[in-house]
Amino acid sequence: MEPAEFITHSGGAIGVAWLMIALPLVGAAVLLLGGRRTDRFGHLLGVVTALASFVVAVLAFVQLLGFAPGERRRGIALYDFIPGMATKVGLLVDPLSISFCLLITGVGSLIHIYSIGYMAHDPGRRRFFAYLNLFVAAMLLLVLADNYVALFVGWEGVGLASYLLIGFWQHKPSAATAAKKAFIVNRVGDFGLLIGIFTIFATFHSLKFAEVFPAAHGASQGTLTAIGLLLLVGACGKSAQLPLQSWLLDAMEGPTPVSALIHAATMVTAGVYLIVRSGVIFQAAETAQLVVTIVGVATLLAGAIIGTAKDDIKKALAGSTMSQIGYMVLAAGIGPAGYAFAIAHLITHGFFKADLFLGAGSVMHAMNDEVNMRKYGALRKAMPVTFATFLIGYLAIIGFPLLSGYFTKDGIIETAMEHNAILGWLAVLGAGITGFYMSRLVFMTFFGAKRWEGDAHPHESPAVMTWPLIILSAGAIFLGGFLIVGNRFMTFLSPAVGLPEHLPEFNPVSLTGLVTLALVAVGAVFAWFRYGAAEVPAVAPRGSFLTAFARRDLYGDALNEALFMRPGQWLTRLAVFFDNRGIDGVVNGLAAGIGGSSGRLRRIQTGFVRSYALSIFVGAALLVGAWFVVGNL
Amino acid sequence: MGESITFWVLAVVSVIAALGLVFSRRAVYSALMLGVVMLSLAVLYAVQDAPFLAAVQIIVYTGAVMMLFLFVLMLVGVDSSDSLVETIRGQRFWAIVAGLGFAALLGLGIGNTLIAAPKGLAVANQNGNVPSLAELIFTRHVFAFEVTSALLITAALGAMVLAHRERTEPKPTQRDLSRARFVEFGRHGKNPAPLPGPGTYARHNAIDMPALLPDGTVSPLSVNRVIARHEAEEGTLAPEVAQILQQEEEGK
Amino acid sequence: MNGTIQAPTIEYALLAPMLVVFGAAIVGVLVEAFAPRYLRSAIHVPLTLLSLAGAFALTIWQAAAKGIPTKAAAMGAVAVDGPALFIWGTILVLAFVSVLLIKGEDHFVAAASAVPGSAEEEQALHEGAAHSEIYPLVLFAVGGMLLFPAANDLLVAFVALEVMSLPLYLLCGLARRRRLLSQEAAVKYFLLGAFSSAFFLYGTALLYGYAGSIDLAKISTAVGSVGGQDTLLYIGAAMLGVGLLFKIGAAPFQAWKPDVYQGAPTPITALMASGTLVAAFGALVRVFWVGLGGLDWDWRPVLYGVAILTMVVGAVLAITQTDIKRMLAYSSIAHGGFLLVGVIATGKAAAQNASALSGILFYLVAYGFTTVGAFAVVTMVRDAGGEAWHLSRWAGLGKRSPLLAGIFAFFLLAFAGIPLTSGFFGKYAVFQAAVSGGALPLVIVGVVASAVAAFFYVRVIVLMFFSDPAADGPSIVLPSRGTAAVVGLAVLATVVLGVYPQPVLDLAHSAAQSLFVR
Amino acid sequence: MTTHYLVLSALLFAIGGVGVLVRRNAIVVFMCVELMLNACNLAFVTFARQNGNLDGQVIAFFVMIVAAAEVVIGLAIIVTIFRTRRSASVDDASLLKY
Amino acid sequence: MPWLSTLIGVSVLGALGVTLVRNDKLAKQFTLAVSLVVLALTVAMAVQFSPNGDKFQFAETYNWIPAFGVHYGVAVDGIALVLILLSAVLVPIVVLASWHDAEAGKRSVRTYFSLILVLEAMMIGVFAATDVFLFYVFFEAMLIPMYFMIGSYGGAQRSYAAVKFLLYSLFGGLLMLVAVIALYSIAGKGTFMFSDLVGTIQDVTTQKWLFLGFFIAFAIKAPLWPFHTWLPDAAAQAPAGAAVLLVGVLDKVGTYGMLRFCLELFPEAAKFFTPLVITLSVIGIVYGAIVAIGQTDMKRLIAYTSVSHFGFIAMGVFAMTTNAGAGATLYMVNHGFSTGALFLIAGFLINRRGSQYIADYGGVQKVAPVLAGTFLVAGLSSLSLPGLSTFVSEFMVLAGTYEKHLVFAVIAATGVILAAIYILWMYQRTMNGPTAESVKTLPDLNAREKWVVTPLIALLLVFGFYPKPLLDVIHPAVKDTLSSVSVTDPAPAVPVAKEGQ
Repeated sequence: MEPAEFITHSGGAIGVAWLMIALPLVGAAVLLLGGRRTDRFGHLLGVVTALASFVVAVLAFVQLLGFAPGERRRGIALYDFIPGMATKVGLLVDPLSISFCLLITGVGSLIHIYSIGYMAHDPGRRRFFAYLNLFVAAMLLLVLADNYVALFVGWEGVGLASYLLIGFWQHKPSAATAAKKAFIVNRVGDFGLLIGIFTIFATFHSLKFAEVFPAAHGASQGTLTAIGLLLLVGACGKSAQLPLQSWLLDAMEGPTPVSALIHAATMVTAGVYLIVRSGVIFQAAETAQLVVTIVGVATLLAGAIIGTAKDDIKKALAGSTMSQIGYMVLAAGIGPAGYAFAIAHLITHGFFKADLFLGAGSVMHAMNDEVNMRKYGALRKAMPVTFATFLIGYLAIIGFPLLSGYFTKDGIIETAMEHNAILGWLAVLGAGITGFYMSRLVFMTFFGAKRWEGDAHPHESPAVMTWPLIILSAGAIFLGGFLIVGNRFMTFLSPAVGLPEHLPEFNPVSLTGLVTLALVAVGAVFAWFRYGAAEVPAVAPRGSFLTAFARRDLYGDALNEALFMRPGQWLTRLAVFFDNRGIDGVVNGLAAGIGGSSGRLRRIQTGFVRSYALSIFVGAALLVGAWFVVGNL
Repeated sequence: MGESITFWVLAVVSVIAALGLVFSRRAVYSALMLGVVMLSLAVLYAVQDAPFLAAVQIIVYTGAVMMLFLFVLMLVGVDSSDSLVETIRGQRFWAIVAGLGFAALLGLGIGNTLIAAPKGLAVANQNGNVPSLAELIFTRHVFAFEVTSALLITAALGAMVLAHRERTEPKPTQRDLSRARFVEFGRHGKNPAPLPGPGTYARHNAIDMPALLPDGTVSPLSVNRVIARHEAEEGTLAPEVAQILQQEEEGK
Repeated sequence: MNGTIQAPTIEYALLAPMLVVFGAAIVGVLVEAFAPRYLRSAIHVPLTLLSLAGAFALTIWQAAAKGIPTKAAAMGAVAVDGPALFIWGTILVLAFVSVLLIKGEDHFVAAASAVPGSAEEEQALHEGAAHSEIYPLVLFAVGGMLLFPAANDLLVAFVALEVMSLPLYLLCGLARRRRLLSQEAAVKYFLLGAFSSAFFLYGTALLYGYAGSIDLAKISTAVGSVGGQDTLLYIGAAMLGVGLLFKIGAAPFQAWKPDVYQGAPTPITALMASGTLVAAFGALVRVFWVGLGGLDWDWRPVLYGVAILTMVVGAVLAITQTDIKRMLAYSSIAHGGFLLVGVIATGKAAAQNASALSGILFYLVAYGFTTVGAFAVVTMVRDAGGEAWHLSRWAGLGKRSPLLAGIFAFFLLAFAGIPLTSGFFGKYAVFQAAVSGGALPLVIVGVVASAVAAFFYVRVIVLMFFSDPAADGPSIVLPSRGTAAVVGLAVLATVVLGVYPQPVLDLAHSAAQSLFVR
Repeated sequence: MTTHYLVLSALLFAIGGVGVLVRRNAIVVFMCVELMLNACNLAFVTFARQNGNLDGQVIAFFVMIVAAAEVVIGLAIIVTIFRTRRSASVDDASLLKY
Repeated sequence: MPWLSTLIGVSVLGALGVTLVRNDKLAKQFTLAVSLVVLALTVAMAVQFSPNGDKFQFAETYNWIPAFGVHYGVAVDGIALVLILLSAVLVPIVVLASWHDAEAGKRSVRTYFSLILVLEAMMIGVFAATDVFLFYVFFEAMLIPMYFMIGSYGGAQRSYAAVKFLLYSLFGGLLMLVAVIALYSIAGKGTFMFSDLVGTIQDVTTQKWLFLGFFIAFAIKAPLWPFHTWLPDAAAQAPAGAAVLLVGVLDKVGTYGMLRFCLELFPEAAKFFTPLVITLSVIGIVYGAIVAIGQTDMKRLIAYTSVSHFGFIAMGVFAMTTNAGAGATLYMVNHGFSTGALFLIAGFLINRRGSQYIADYGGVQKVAPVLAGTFLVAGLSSLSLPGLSTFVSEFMVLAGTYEKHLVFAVIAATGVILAAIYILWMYQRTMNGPTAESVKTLPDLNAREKWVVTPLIALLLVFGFYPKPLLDVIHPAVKDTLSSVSVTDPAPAVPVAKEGQ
């Protein structure tokens, strides 16, 4: 089934959908411009605007549900942004975007609330909330935009917010560097996206979804493939897919709520959104789709492998995020059959990964911002609520039956298996590794012996931090089942992305599912023996070649350094040298040459009158001679 | 035919004289050589139906201008002879190259020109050379002629400016001068009498001989320094004079 | 034919401006002879200024009221035509201005006959003696300048050349300070001037031989008709060219210019750089256009080369100069090159010739005023020993005396041809004529030379404004009224010609429209 | 014959020119210039006969006058500088350069 | 009402007035007042401009020098109008920003502010000129006040930089002069009025030569690679305010000239040289960015970023599509604001610490958060972050170029990545990290400085989200220009059903 028509809309909550964006934006503006005067209530304002936005989203959702499924693509026009290129830009409220809106504003609000506690002692808390609000606004613009330009504005806007938040503790050089790196790597992706947008514009002379998608089939295969691949580059950058993954691990320099909100639940999933949103184009370009799935699988494995070797709790979780988004991308590459699973996994992942990150934050909060898991251990008693919620998140992510991840991830694996067996089995393998590294993480943190250092007095976090954990873990438990069983979500989403030819049926005892569960169990058990039951050394053992490989992020940074940074630095030095000595050298050399020739030539003017007479005499002879020559020509 | 002979003789003479002008060490010789050229040219003018110019050439040029040259030469120092060693690098070489080239260019150019037989001045001179010239000068060229006066006035004025010094105090009389001489004698013991004349003998009657004092020695005061220097250069200086000059030199 | 001579007709009214100047010069000489010393200056200055002003008035009157004559005057010896009248007017104003400068300060030697550094000189200085002969000499020179560009035959041209030059030779040697340099300048100028006039004369001789006449018009007719004697014509024209190009200081005959400009008393330099240049260009254009007009296919390539060489030599050599007057001299050489570009811009059409000629005329006016102004400023920047010639002494002048430095900078910008100064329109007029005359490559060379030339003008501005002043920098003399008037007038001319050149362009146009009488 | 006269005149002119270049005594240099002027005069006189009009002779006459005036000025200048420097060598007057 | 003459006249009279004021402080206030009056008048004029009316509006034409066919002719189309607006906006800001700049070296304060106003008059004149000769006059004369501003009030190497700037530009200008003259004589119309000259040169070879004459001058002015090396020196040595006017407005004359004169007067040549120009532009974009990355001096770095940005503008001009042309024009305006902000804030920073070297800073954000924040916003505008107006123009230029010159646009787009590197790396080295000892006591922006920065950032933001007012004015003018070059935008490969049709 094809996606539904776009319908121009006004009125109701959808009519004021722009408020979703505007509210947090105003919040950010007030907080940034207001300066220290807003310090006192800044965090509250941040939370209120996020919540307000959530309320609008819910109302819009309800209103949307009120329409018949075929009429659920509601566009609202705003204004002429760039006359000639992006005329009459507006917002598009459809099942896909509203799902994102709910996730962003919902999880976002929770994380806002959590941050009140987490950042309580930070002098820059107001600024933090401003940035968070800015992020929420940009992210909402990204998903609500009804055209590629506005999408790109949001796209880069979230990049900016991410930059600001990763570098929030800018006095730490590592944070500043990580922020810059994130931005630049994202820019590489954006470069691809930008070219993709240009190709779309050059092909269709329009950038509006409503105009481009219906006409997409008219374009040549080559063009569509090119567009698809270029959009994929953009998606890779934002969603930390291979080969543009390297920034995500460094991005953990930011405060933990940021990691939860941006680098786990929402922003990094923008790539998935882009692919799903542009599904019409991808479906018309099989090559592009194939590449998408390959990238997804490669990343899900890579992320998982990285996750196995990290001792930094946040980096381990970041690896896991990479991996999970790899699943989503894989699903998004499959087509309508995978879209619903991709988005559903995206949503559930938003919950449980946020839960895990915030839990990790809670742990760090308790451990004086220690992130090395080798210095944790036996925290389950010290922080019971955190432990419990973390455990739920853990079970959800490894796909423990009946928890959210179980439904969504298995859906992806099944679909992949149906689509292409190799991809499917690789996805299964990824699930097994997930079982291992997540178990490792939980065991190292909450089980085993205390390996705390110095004056660590772990304690449970305040309610303002634990309540969001509880709510998120609730989502982690129930959401998956709710969405997947009976293809509820797939049907809901269909007006936006279409339906596959035959609807999948949920089969709790499929072969794939069983194998997956078995592998996960093996991984978890193996982890128990290595990290739960056994003594965890305080310093990481050297480990095998594989461990080193994983620890060093699969040599991603080394590769970047060797391929881009070093040659880049060299090129820069060369260019500067060339500019100073080459181009400027020619100019200055010319000037010096004229000056020098002047210095030499003036010696002709010897001061001897006889020399002057000679020059006149010779000149006269030359003049006569020249006249002869010319005259006789 | 007569013209040819005159021409060839005078051409050779004038070219040699011109070369002499350029290459003689002494300025006076150069001046005399220039005189020779001018006189030769005067004759050539006469040969070419320009008797008036020939006369003017002799009177004005050779008579006045050359005299002026000689006069200034005397003023500047007739004894000074140019060293012909060239000090500017390449000057002489290029001068001669350019000179030869120039001469060749002009000579070839003019020599190759097809020149018809001269029209001659018989018609133009039918009223006589001088009246015809006068007519031209006072009609067609009268303005130039008048303007030339400005030139002459300028010349006179210029000479005045550069050479004439207006006296601003009364001219000293004989009396003042002799008074001054004796005051000088009183103060510094400077001889108030005139210097002794040169020695005049039967064998020598020239100013280049020094006077002898009663004891037969040479009087240093009577030695003409300029001449002595010349003779020293030529090696004809009398030994006793040389000795005295030597002593004087050391005495300083 | 019995020895009676028809009295020549001389159009006194037409020649009046020149006659007034010569007359005043002779009166000046008489004053010199008969007036008591203390009165001389008091008589000379007004006499000189009045005569120049009167001559100017007569010129204007001639041009405005009586119309431009179409026939040569004084039995065909002098051509008082449109260009000549325009040039006369220009020279007279410039000379007037220069005289103001001459009288302004004590630029001249107290006693020329005294050996520098001798007791006599001391005494003369002490008594405040001064050579008032300067004024008649200047008038004679100006008379020559008037006659030179109006000369309708080569004899008059030669005589005028000498009338113009001889007083200048003398005046060059009369600087009050640095008398060695001044005398050296005189001797160099004189020897080279005499040398070059020999070339001029020889050229005249050959042209006379070729055409049988020295009338420019007759030479012009002969160029078309006489056959078989082209060599005479070529050599003659070339040698004549040597004499003329020497006077305007075109390369390779430029060598005298820097030395003479540097050594001469600054007001005389100003007169030479403005008046003489104008006169020499007038004569050059007349000789080449009227006399050798039919030969333009031959002389144009030659002058092409000369113009290029002149522009390049002038611009390049100026870069490393450290003496302000010497630098201005080289700049004057370069400007001579730019003007030559205009000379080359002739064409077959009269309109083209007129536009080229008007361009040259305008340029001459513009450059003349600016250069007089610049030299006037040079006279005002003084050290203990006289004018502060060395450029390093000019450092920081902008702070010490912003007004003066600003004015000088303005003149320099005008030399460089920056828009909204007179120099720009001058250059533009000439280049425009050249481009429409088909001399585009020359204009490109000119443009490059201008850029190089801009460098040394700009360098002086850098020195004056951007460098810190020397600790014992030169003092700025409070200008006399004359000097102040000169500077003021020059600024005014440079501004007005730069912002609203139309009236002067109109004048130049109408002067050029009639072209030369033949 | 005309050609002969002209060649002679050219020769004298060139010799005068070379003289100006190689001699250092200012007076001699000046004499060489005079030689050049004389060469010109010869050409004028020759051309006058060639062309059958007296203009050439008139010019030659003027040249003599001009030359006389020039000599006065020139020698005055030379004498002045000689008195200052005690040297008539033109090479000594080379302070102004470059 | 003769709007344009009034603008020029007010500026000139203001400049004269400033020199007459005896008190420095009063002189500054007077200058500010004059520049604000000019701004108000400009805005009043802009409001009356009708985007779809005549091409040139507010036209005034008087004979100036009939002998040369020169007129005093001024008028504006959309392109000129927005650039005049840019100048009028920047001048008061620069005046305010330079409040104490001239005092640092103990040089004449009044002269400095007078020069600014003179410059303003000429900037307005150069954009408004409809007579090619008048344009040239302003084009060259403009150099002089800037020369003095750099040379008298600049940094340690000021005289070198000033001379280099002047000679470079003068040289280009003189080449242009030759072309101007040749244009006049070849056209043979006896007039320099732009409208009369358009279309007169038919011969393609002639067009090419004349094009080169104009183009090199503009390329030096803009500055386009490889004629750019004067800019880093000039901009680094100039006082910040002068640098803003130099890079923000003066250099725009180059790209403006390309758009107005190179394209319309010599359409065939422009088409012929398009590949060359675009190649140079693209090289400039990438090269400028790479060299910027390697700079150690903040102002030089900003100057090199401008080299890169001017590459974008020139590319947009020569891409010859409506979007690229309009984008390039908008870019000129935006770049003025963006680089203006960068230079001014960098200037504030440099004034505080007394060093231009990046290495001398670190961790400024801690002590001067407002300064750092505004610096970041300015920097982000330089890297064309969406939401800031520079994005719109860069997007339009790239998209417009892509339509016709795919490969060039793609290479040029790498500038987007490089921009992120140079800006963020500079920001990191100066503002982030541990606070350097030497900057610990730096004060944050004061009220005056905030007044300088606020309007710039506000404009960047407003036009970042709502560039329509500018584009509405620019579009018809660019379309007109392109139609006189007789090029049309390529048609889309796949036509789409436009909404509402």
